[in-house]
Amino acid sequence: MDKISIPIGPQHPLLKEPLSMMVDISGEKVLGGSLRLGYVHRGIERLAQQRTYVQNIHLIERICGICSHVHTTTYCYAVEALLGIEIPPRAQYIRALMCELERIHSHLLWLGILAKHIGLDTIFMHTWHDREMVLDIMEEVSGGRVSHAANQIGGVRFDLDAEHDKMIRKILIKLHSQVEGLLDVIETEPAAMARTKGVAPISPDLIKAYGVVGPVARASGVDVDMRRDAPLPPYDQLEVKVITHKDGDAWARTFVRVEETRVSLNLCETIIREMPRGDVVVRTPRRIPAGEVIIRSEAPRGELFYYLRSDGSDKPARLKVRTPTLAALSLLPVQLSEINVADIPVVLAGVDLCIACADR
Amino acid sequence: MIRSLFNLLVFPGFMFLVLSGLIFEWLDRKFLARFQRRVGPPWYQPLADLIKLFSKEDLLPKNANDLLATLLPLISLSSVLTAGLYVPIAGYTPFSFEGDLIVIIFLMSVPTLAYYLAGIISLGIYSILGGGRSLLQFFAYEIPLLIALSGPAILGGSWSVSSIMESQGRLGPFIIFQPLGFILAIVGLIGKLKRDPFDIPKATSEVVGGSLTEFSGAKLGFWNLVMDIQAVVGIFLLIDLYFGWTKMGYPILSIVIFVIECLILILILSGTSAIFARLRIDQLAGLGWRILVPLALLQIGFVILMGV
Amino acid sequence: MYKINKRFTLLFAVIDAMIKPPETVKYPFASLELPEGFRGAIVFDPDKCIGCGLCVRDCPAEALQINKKSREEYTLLHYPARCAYCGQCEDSCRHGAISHSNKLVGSTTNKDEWVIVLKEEKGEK
Amino acid sequence: MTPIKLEDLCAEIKTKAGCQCEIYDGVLGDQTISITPDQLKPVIDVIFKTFDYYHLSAITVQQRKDQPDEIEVFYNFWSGSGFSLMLRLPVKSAKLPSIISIIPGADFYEREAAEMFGIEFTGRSETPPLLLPDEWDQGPPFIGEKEKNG
Repeated sequence: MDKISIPIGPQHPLLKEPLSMMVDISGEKVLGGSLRLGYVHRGIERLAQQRTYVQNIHLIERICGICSHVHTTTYCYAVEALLGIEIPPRAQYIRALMCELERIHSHLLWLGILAKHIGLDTIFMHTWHDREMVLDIMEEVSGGRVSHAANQIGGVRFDLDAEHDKMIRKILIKLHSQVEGLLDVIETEPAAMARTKGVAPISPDLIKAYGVVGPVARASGVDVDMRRDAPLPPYDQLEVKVITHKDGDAWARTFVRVEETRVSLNLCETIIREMPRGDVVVRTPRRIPAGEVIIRSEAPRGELFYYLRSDGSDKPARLKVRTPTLAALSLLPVQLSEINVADIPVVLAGVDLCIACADR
Repeated sequence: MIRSLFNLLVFPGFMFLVLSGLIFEWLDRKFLARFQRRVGPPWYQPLADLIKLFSKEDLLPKNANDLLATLLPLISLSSVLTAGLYVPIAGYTPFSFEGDLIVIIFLMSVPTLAYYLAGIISLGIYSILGGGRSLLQFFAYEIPLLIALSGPAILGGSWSVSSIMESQGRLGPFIIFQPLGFILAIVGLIGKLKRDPFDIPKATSEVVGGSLTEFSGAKLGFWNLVMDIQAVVGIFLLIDLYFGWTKMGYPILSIVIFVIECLILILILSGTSAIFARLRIDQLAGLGWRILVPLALLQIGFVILMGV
Repeated sequence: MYKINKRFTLLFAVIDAMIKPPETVKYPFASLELPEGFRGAIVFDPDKCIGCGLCVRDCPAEALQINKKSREEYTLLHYPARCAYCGQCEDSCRHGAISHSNKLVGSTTNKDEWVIVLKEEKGEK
Repeated sequence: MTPIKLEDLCAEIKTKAGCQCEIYDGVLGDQTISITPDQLKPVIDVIFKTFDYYHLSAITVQQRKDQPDEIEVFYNFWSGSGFSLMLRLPVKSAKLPSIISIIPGADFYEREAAEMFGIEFTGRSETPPLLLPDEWDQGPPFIGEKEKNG
């Protein structure tokens, strides 16, 4: 068979967001692929320099539709580090709770999409139904299903009363049994195993060379998790269990993400239990003193890197955001070079692409 | 003359088959939805889809052969309808002759070939890939299906479906003698209908729409109709070959039992599509040759021994 | 999800889904009830507003606009289409003049509904 | 992986790469060493050999308002704790050696820095734009107006 190149173009059932890929195949074997980003590039770093710190929270939140809260949390911690203030512990715990809830619904969303790509629509419907429960908590608590606008500089914008606590605990218990079920399906479902076991394995030194972070790295045995290595305030008091797997194939990535959902569920329960009393926000000035800061946090897809410099005015002088998907994307063309056509969806889903994050 | 015209156009013919095709699609989507905790579409949804498709604009790629593109769905529709004529429905068979089982099987395979040709002539990358895959898959499920279907023929001693049904009246339903053959026939039917474990030719995530990516409007409407009627005819065939004893007693009871059997089979079909993930083409070929064919041969050997 | 045997979890999940009523609703006919904490359409109380413009300055989407002729004479305009419903104006306003209801904002085609005049202050001459 | 101490990193670089570097402590939450552009490759070779696990988090580039004719480039690394290399380049002719041969993962970051700040990375076969459209012709968006046409 001669060499054909399939365009997995900006519009394709495989891609939820526009990313242009040219994959050249011969017969069923994939030879390689090239990548083109920039379809959702909004120049957020440039925009951030023309808006005040307060307005930037809502701009930063729109970098990514799925992990918006972790962006605003990292940004607010960066600004608070420049201000040299410490937010009240209750606000730290509420931020951590929202981060963990966001990790759960991001992983559930990803699992549904992977199941849909290998033909298991039932699992897609069931996981997205469970995800609705998490989104209901967030909508009830913060007022927005996806863009929660939960953070402000100096703390959080809402407080959890007893009735919220009860509702969250009830849903978490129900979620626990669902996640158990999902894990069993992935470990035992013969067809799902057949489609993901041993597909596109990544070796640990390939991970290190390409600087891949997050569940993809942990699935190949590289033990890095910013919640434990560079813990932001509440995580130093919380014990985070890092899940790693050694053979790094599509199934290992699935295993790591589902186990992480369970760890996040336990974390949510401990956070709710140990939530300290006290107010949720500290008043902060509008002008931020001059200085530079680097903050790293653990987004659902890996290490999120923020560099913020202020020149004393109420607008940031420079804001650099490096999202985890950008690191994982450089490995994609390499991954594509030794699989066959039917595995492209599994590999693409394995990277858990968030193109809006990568393009900024 | 009028009676055979009535048979041709209304009862086991065009109207009845189209109607039962639509009902099948609705039931299938409803069961699948209920498996996935969804409400599912209203009863008129398949009809609405059909009408919408027929009113839509009918586009084709520039240098695609328009005549062939229109003929292919019509040829497969007519072949599936004629297959439907010969399949006894609740024991009532207006046209039946020695060897109509072979005619039905042949007419049921014509759409698969037409599907491949549709992929080739629409010249799109995805449709050529989809067409190629449908041929690859064709051999994996067709041979076990043929061997499984010939089981009841051997046991019944004839190639005419109605006489097989009569012999089942004497000996009892054939499913008792060859349950394995029934399972293989179900798997073969799923493969023929390109349903979930075997929907590699039209896997949206890999080849977008398969051969039908470039089709739209009335042609696509015909293709969907072909898929539905093929399913209905397949189900009727399996019921007649394996649960054939409905030919006895008063007609009302046999019709009710026939409908129940249909429901059970539809439930099985949508159940398997809810539970199984799509296989890769090499895994499917492996499954076909390493597991399905030996099993079918084993079943046939057993049937021949028992028949003699 | 039943978990009798690890191997057939998906089969039991499907049976379990069959028994329980479906979770989805027939949306256009069944109503969608929003939690009361939901940030929806803007609710404005003209008496509390003193025209300080804090909300206009902090709005990330420039959905609020104030034309100030003098200390007492100003008009406050709101563009529902631009608004991102983030609730920043509610926080920045020190007099609680502006807040969010939990009603969804419908889309509109006639032009004069694109701009809502929240407050027209002529000032006593 | 134990967080590295800045002093012994500097010592390593001095002995192995033979170039001196002074510590720049402006950045909170990160240890920064400022080096000159031509020392970049040898220093990264040293880093590559001394640490078992590290990864290049990002290449942060900025143009300070108070020094408009200079571009500041940070190579931010992570190995148990954060540390970065800082370089200063003239705006007009910003040239940097490319490090894809050592760290293939830096390819996307270099392409982004090249298209956003106009830095030219030597030693690369081609530097296609990463985020900006192919027909973008108004020059690097982050560089101030007067530098671009001045």
